[in-house]
Amino acid sequence: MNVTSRLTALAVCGGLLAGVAAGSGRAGAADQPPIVIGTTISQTGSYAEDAKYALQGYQLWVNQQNAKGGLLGRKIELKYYDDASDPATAVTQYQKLVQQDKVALLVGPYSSAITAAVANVAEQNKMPMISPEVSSVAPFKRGLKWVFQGQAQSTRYVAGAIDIAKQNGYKKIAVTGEDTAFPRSIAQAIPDLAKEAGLEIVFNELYPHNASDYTAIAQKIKQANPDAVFGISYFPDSIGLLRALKQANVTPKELFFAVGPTEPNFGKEAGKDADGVLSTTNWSANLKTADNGDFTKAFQAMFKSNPDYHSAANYAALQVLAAAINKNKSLDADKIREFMATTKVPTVMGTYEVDSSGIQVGYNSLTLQWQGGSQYVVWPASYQQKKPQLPFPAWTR
Amino acid sequence: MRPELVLQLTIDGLLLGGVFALAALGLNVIFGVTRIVNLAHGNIVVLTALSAAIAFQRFGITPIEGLPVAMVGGALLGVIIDRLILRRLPEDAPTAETTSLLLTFGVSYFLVGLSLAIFTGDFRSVAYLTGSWLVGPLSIGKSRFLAFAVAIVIAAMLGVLLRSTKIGRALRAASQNLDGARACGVSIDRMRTLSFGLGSAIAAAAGALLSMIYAVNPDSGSQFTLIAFSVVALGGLGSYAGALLGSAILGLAVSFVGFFGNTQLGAMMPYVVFILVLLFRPSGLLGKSVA
Amino acid sequence: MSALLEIENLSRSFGGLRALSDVSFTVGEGEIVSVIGPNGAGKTTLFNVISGVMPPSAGDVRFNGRSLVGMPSHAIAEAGIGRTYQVVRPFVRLDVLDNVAVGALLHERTLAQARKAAEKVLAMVGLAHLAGAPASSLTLTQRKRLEVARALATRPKLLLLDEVMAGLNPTEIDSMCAFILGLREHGIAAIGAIEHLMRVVMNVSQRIVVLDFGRKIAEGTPAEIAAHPDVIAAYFGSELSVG
Amino acid sequence: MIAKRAGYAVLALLFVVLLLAPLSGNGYIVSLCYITALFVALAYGWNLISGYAGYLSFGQITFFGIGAYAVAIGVTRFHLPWYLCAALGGVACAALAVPMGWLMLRLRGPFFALGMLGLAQTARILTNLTPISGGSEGIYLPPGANAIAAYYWTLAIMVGGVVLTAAIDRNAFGLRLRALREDERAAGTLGVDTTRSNVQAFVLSAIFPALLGGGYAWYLTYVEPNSIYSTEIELQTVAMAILGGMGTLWGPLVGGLIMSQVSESLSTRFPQTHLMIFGALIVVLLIALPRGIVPAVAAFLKKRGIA
Repeated sequence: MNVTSRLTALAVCGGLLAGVAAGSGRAGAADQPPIVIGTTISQTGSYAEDAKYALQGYQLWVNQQNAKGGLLGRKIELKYYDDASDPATAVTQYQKLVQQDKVALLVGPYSSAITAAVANVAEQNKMPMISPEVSSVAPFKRGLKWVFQGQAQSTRYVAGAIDIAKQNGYKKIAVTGEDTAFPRSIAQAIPDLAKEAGLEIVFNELYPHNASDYTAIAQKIKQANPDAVFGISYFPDSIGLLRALKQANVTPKELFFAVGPTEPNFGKEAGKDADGVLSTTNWSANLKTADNGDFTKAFQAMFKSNPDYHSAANYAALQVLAAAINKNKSLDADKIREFMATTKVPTVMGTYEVDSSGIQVGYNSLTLQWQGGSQYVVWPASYQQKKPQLPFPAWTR
Repeated sequence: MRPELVLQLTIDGLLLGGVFALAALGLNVIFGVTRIVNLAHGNIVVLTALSAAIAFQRFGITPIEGLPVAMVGGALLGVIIDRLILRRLPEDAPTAETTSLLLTFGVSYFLVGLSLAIFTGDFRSVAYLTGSWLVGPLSIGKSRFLAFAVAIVIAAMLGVLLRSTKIGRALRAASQNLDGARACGVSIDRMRTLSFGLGSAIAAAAGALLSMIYAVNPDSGSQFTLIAFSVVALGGLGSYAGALLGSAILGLAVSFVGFFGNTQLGAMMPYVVFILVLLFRPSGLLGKSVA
Repeated sequence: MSALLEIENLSRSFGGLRALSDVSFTVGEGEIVSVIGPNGAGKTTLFNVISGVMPPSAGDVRFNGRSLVGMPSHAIAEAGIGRTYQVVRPFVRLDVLDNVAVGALLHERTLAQARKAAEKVLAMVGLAHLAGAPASSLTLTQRKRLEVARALATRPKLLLLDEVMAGLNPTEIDSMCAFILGLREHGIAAIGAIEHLMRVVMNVSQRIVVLDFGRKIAEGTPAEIAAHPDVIAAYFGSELSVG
Repeated sequence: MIAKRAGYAVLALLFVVLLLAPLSGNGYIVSLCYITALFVALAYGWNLISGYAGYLSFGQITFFGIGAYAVAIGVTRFHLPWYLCAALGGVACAALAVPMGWLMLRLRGPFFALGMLGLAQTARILTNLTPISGGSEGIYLPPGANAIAAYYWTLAIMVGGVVLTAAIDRNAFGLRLRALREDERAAGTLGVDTTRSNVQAFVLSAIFPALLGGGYAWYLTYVEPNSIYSTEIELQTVAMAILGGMGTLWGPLVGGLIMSQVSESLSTRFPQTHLMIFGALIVVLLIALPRGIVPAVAAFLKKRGIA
């Protein structure tokens, strides 16, 4: 390995020089240069898991649109860097996209934290940017003019789980989740929503990012003896929490994990225990939204896997961007901004619509349930694929 | 406070301690002999856990069936790290400690990158032995119990190996007094490589078993390194009974503080205990004082 | 008037092992005292305790009437006790001048002044020509001298010399002896720990303390020690036969 | 002599370029220069405790975090100018570093290194639990053209790092530190107050990340515990200082300049494999030049009789 790593290092140095040389000679081949759209994606670091689906959404749309002849008669190119889940890196890379790569348009990165940091780049350069991966509304409350939310608000993620609890007469709810920006923004919305629905919160405590263990939380929940457990968790802690609850033999009637189980992988990693788990998505293949059927089929064909709501939201962001460009027949930033701020656009996610702060009001959340190894929409009733199966089965199924 | 709750928390804490011990025993072997803090230790744990997850999902091989293969693989990796990388370190006394720490830091980066290239950033785990045995009001996690038992078996086997075999005595000599051991004809080079192989094999065993308890991705490695080092510092260098005791204390601290206080404070315990122990009993609970 | 250094019932044990056991003696101003005894007799432990590298288990060390027990080693150096180590370890990444300047900083405010003072000390020990050399390039003899120079730079009233003669050839030993005798002219007292080399001990010291297994078995002038039956039995016997 | 003069000429040129960079009006150049200056300055701070005093620390990010939160909280809750908050953060960290250093410096070698790492994790969790920090939600600062101000702040601290290190290279305090690094016991016997000197170095080395963290908060306009108490920033800083040459005046500058460019190029050109390459690069360089680039170049020049 040592010799190879020496060689690799040499190769890298050579590669860098070659890259610099090559970069200068590339432009000007076609009479119509492509429209370049810039973004960063967390291919490494703590956001890497979900960010992958987000990138695929962008890639699919660019592919499809190019097959149809691009935009304004020009091909489209997606230029993206790995921000390593680090906001400062993302800021530098967005600056690079704008200043060095001279991209025509920007779209948002993955995660609220990184969007919060790069929003400033879009603002300063007066470039409109739909950010499909920011569900917290906090970044928009400081007066952003050029950035728009392309994801359903986080407060809507729990509406279904609460409604299901209410319908089934489950009174006592335990809330837990990861103490980071996005889960916390959801968790904070629960007490008010629960009160409205006449439910009682019997336990409410968040665990830290990178928690080493969930046993203590599971025991506490067991002692609180809730009817429903709401875990506002990402993928790894959903698995960790699920196992801890099983091992502590906590037996709620309703088990809801906000976003972790939405990922297709959840069934593989959790095995049979996945059955009965509720989760949230902001998109489903059977939504009757614009081009939704085509989107799902094309996605499966291109990536040999099913899209999740990240893919859909990122795809939708580009749908809105395309609508803005086609309407104005130009890449003029002010016109595109104006369009994004004021126009309702049908997308795969639903109807894109933002309020005066740029906060998304058009998209909604759906509640899913794992049943027999697959996920189905169980709420709201209008999109229901299967009826929710409750109560949550005993662990010794 | 109900007695069965205290008992349950104690069981949880001890089983969690077993998990910590698994991560720590291998590090103890390496640190004991080489005085190198192997920052790549946790990455070996994670690399194996990810492999175990793939083996289970693709081929239905359970981590327990795969344990011997994992350990051989881990041993190989450890030997490679020592022979190809750490061995190259010039014996430059004032900076050797720093440089070796930094080298393992580079190796750790490399292994994260390698794992990402092989396994992507996905979190993986093995859905096997996920339930628990219910004994009256108490529940005992199956996979945790297994990890706990294996940790004790490994610690016991290490004890026997170190006390009753020729190689073991040489290893112990090397860990206690390098110059003395060299004078007695023990090949320090060989002992170093052996300790890396052995320690990494144990790390691999830990990874295979932990895959049934946690979902991990390539970035999870540093957590295991830090926890392992806390345990080693707490229990005392080179003391295997100390490592078990240290992990039990840490496990109990996380379990009880997490329950009666706050889970975030519970998660802080490994770091806090680590610093406090080093300040007030620098040689660890069962360690011999280091001059 | 009390002595410069008073050692009173000093003990130090490691685990169960008593390295130093109930040792008492005094050193007067400008006096040169040798502590002799075989390897492991407790000489280095005695120095470590006096210089604050480790605390005693029991007993007291007083310097100018003030107890040193519990003081950190830099405060003891400040009080006026310098020491050398048996295993010489110069600061290898510093040059010779700076090695000595570290000690001189105790009494000089700036680095320039400390370096100037260090140059004088280097001249005293005969290393002036090597001032700019890296300490790692010195020979053993030169390192021994450097070790003494570093300690002298702290301007001690009492110097603890741990085996400064070990490893030197007869000419070098003679010049080191002359050097130590010269310390008296500067009003510096010294305790030398010496394992062998009875000729040196007899010539240089005004008094001799004999340690064996951590205990003081004799104390007196060179003549008294040479005639002491216990010392002859425990120490000189073997020394004489070795030659 | 020629090499030395050439070196100073390059330095002067570099400084002028860095000083004038924002005039380009190119945000990318400002960002790149900011990140570079940030890491170089962090490396200078780290070099004091780890390079000069010899205590390898993996936890300086603790002070970085406190500095960042000083600005975030001061600006949003008390409406103070950010640079004042950043300065106050520096003062607070200096005061905090005295008892903390006194305690932590009793640890040795890898124990100190990992103890500091644990301290940073503890600080992260405590920040999460403290209401005024906004917890995990973080704090949003007013957006705007913050980058240039943050950049000049950082550049000034970086220059301060060079000047301070140069002074330490030439003064009594520096000699004491170097003696301590070589052999703490011998230095003590020679009258060096080991605890005091080490704590002084620890305090100085805490002020740098504290001040820089303040600028970072202003630059990013958003602070949140996980991205502020970043292990990644810490480890990159360490790698840079070591590769440049620990305990040398120019090591942090050279290491920081080279590594921040290499790291940036790698991540944009090899998104899939850059971590692997970065790791391999560290290993190879450490084996080839264990003392770092600056001492190796100095030795090479000396051998050729150029300097």
